[in-house]
Amino acid sequence: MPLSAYLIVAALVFCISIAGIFLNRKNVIVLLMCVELQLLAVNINFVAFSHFLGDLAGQIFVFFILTVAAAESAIGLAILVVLFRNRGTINVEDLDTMKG
Amino acid sequence: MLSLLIWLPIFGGLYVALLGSRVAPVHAERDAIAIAALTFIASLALWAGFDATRATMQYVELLPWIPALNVNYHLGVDGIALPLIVLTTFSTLLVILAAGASVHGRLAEYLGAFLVLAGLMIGVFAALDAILFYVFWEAMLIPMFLVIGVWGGPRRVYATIKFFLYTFLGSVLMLIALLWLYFQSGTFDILGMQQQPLSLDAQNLIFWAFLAAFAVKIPMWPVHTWLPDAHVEAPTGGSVVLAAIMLKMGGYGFLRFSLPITPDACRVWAPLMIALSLVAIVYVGLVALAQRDMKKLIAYSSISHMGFVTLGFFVVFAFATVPAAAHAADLALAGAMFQMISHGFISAAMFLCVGVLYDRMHSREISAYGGVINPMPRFAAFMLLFAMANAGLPGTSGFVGEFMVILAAFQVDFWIALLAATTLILGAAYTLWMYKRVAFGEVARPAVAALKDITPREHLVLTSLAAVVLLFGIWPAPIIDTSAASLHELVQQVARSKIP
Amino acid sequence: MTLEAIVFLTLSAILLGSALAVIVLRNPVHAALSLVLSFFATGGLWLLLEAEFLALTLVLVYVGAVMVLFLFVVMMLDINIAELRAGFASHLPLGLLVATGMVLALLSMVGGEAFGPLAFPEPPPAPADAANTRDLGRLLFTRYVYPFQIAAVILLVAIVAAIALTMRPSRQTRAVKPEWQVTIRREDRVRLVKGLTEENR
Amino acid sequence: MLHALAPLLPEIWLLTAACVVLLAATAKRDAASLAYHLAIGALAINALLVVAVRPTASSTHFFGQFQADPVAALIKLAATLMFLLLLSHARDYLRVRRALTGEYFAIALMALLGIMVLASAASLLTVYLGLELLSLSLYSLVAMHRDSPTAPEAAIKYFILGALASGMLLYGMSIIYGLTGTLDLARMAEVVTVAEGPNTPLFVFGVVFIVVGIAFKLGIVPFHMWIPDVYHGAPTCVTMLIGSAPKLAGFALGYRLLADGLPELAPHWAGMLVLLGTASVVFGNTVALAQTSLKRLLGYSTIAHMGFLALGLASATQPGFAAALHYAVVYGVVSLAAFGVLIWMGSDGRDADDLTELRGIATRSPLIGALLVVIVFSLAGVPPFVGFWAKWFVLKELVAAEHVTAAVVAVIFSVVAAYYYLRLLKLAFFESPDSRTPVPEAGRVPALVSLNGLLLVLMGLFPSALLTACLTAVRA
Repeated sequence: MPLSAYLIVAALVFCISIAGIFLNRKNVIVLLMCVELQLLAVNINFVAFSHFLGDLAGQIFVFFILTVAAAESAIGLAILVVLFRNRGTINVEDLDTMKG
Repeated sequence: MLSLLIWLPIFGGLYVALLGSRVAPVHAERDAIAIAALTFIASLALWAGFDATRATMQYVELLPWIPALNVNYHLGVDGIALPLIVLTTFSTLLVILAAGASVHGRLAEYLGAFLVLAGLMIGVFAALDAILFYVFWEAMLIPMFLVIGVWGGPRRVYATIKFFLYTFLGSVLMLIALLWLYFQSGTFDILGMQQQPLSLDAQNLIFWAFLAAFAVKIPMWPVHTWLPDAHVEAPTGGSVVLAAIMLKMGGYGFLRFSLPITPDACRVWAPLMIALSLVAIVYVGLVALAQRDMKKLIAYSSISHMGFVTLGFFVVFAFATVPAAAHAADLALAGAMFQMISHGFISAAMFLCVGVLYDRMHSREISAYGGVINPMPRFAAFMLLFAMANAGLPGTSGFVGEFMVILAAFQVDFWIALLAATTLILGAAYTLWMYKRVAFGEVARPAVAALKDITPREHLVLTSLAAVVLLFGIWPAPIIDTSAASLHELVQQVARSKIP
Repeated sequence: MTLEAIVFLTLSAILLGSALAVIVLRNPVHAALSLVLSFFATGGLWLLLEAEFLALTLVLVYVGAVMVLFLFVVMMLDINIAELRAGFASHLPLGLLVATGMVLALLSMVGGEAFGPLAFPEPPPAPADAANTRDLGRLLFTRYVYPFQIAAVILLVAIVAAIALTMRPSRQTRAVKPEWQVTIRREDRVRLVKGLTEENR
Repeated sequence: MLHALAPLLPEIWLLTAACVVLLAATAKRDAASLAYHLAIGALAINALLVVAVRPTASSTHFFGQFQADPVAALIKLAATLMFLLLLSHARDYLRVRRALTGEYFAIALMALLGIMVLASAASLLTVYLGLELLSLSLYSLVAMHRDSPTAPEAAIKYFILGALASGMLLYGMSIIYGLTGTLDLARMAEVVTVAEGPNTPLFVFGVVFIVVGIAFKLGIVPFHMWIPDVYHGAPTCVTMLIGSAPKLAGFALGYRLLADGLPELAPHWAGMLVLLGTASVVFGNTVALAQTSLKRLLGYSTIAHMGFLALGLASATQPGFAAALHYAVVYGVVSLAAFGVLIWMGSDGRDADDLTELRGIATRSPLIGALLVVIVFSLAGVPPFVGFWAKWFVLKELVAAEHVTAAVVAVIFSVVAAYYYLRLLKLAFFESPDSRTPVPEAGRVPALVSLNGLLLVLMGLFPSALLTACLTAVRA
């Protein structure tokens, strides 16, 4: 398959994740999953480029993104737990609301 | 020498403000008077050592400030700046002397603010580096903002914020113009900027950016509306400094920046400027007639008088290129310059007079008074003198400047001169009418009857002002001679086109 | 159609379908499971791209650890699903609009000739003795040892933060803490309630 | 081997110190206090180390992953000094609120490490890792005050939007990587030699995502949504942290990616930054007018200030980058003082946040009054205080880069900004206080804030040192 096929799949996943963030503004846990999807799209890009460029640096980058993503979700979920304990819900007000 | 003049009052003021709150107000006052007097004496020494025959900058100090960006600590005075500096130190001394009676609470901070203000204003007049100039120009707003806001009248917050924002808006545009000029001329040196050739389009843009700063400051109609508010709400000292010095900065800016840097644009816009000046002189004079508040009346009268200054600046452009009329150009600029200094004394005196009354009666309404001459004969005599000077009576300094400008204007256009001359009538009308209502007539109220005449210190302040008003009215030569060479040089410079 | 193309299309379809499911499913548990599925599909795609090590890491480590953590948290927290979905419908038009716009923009960019077979020809298949894992490992511990260390620090921060945030130290004794007592404020103990009186009724 | 490690000495030291602080946090008695003192000591030594190994020219180490150059050294030094002040404030703030833990200091040191890694990043990989190290530490610091009613929500918002921004940035990075075939910033600059070519739209496409990522992290319009909520919700000592040193990281992010990696594409990214920067100045200053919460007000003012920083980057010249760097440093110092006053006013355990709490504060404490004058006029950019020089330098470079319109818009909205800044002074000076109790002026926080204020005055009167340092650093 040509490179562009992989890039198109990645771009679609990326768009789905952005749409998900727009759609699930109150649902933090799904937001976290959308972020994971977003990183997945980026990873597909990097792996595809790496393969077609014949350069392993892209795969190395993906390795680090995976590591960071794991750390990120650990912290995100920890914050979520704190929020839940604090308020009894994980429902946050819309992220783009401007209070004054 | 110039550095001393700038930093002595600034550090002295900070000292008074910081340490003054721990000691008795009397001590703070004593220290402040000492510092102001020293500054005044230093400025007199500066004048004594000044060579008035040369048009070049004197007492030049040049130290690198931000060498990497070509900004220097560059000071110097010529015949234009020097009289204004002496005016500044003189008015500051008077304000500090007069403060004790009128300010209740935080006297030390009040005196400190005025000393700092004085240093910054001297800095404005002495700076030869555009950025240094801008720093002093803006920094000056800070103490004035606090003076009006803390010690002012009931609507002080509105007035002081309006004052700050108006002048700030004007000056930021000037900053952009200065930066742009820097990239044309490669220097922040004001004298260097004056040599830079510029196309007419560029000159027009720069002219308007400068105008935004200076027209607000001086102030010209229609951007004058901050001034009556600021004057009315400011404490007496604030009004005095505003009228006597801050307004002159606008005029100084025209002389130092607008005229020499953008002469061609000035020529293009001179008719408009003359028109605006005439509106200020006539229309604002009429507005003054309708005022019931003494301070407001004097504020509008200030705007009207400053109209003469701008008229004098721009009337030049009608004939500066004709060699035969060069003498008239000299005359117009000298008249405007003299008017600035003279108005500094007279308006200061008028505001101090109102202050004297306000301290006793806590009212500025003209109608609240009447028959003041009976309990306060000496005060009334002083006020009469200043009122006449404000009206431009021959023999007082108020007459000289206006007369010179009108004389120069006659050589341009009869009608301009005639309109300008109406101010002699209008000025007499509003000032003397106010004086009549305040001083003469029956003693309408018991409060007026109970007024006490001026204290020795007030006496001293008013006497010294009366002395200079009369002195320069009869013998204006010291001021005119001091600035003649520099102004003549300026006329020469303005006459040359800078379009490459 | 080659076998590779069929595999690619199938995996891509699964990936996109499950990704869509993540954002539209009502139940977070189902969404998380869909996410797991999309990770599996991506792993497959990466195998096609000869990135064996990453494919395995994604499935074994990522799905095995991170997604389990996700599920754990989802199930631990007692989440009111209806409440969370409240804004979904109202955000749908805007979400769709943004998504369509982005899809068009992105596809016009990455789908073009610049990334086509001419600019990026298919590299020759790796030789049979190629070892993706060994090559990566070698790079990781030589050229990329500095990033590797930083990644370790990031993981350390994550551990410390997660523990510090969620661990509630059990109080061993019931003793009163004097320093808490002295810092107590009036607002902590007394709440002024405006009662109903004749004046404000 | 040791020789090769020398340029990394500050990083190695800081990491070691952070681990020691972490261990100290588990001590039986007085763990937090021990951790605090260790952290302060570590920072002081770190500052010395940064100075000791400061390079005069640029050099790369670790296979092109790490670069030592004067810009990085300047950022590291400034950030370290800011952290010294930050942690001192944080200790008092947290102790009063019974939220003092040793972990706070360990994670704060890791955040600083993140800034340092980012400052020295020489490849996309290290840019990303440094950024994440900083961001993850910040997210957890915001949430650290668990009992606060607002902090966890602020943390989650910060987290989601931050992660989204990272995703955007990464997508842009992946495109640029695909086009250039390298992660190395210097190599990338070599590969992208012409601004115009068949791949230009694709490069611009990648750059858009990168600029979006940078804009998110800086918090400029239209990617500013997190700023007000996070500033408001986070504990004041953490808001103070977010509002100061990380702005240096924001600059580093932009500088490394755009100036180091993609200098040839400057016409494209500079155009975007001019637009976003101007919009930020306009939006931030306008919305700040309507705020009643001090922290939100400072949040919106940050948006405007970061707009100025972006405008500095947008000049795309060496002096322009110097102006942006200078702005970041100055803004950090000013906002430290501003939040320092908030912490001071909240030293009785209440969070001072409503604007009305400033009412008449100058009579209750003349020192706070004087400091407010310095801070407010610094923020407003009125000389002779240091904020003026920061704005001046940026404007100067904007005019030099012929973005005169942007400069005019920026100064006009600085006047709008002056209005709400002056309102603070109006409350403090011209109104009478609600309570007559004097605010305590003795103690560590007042001393630190006063020192900070003095620094603002001195930096304003003698701006040359910092300006020259920024200029020479960028030119090296």
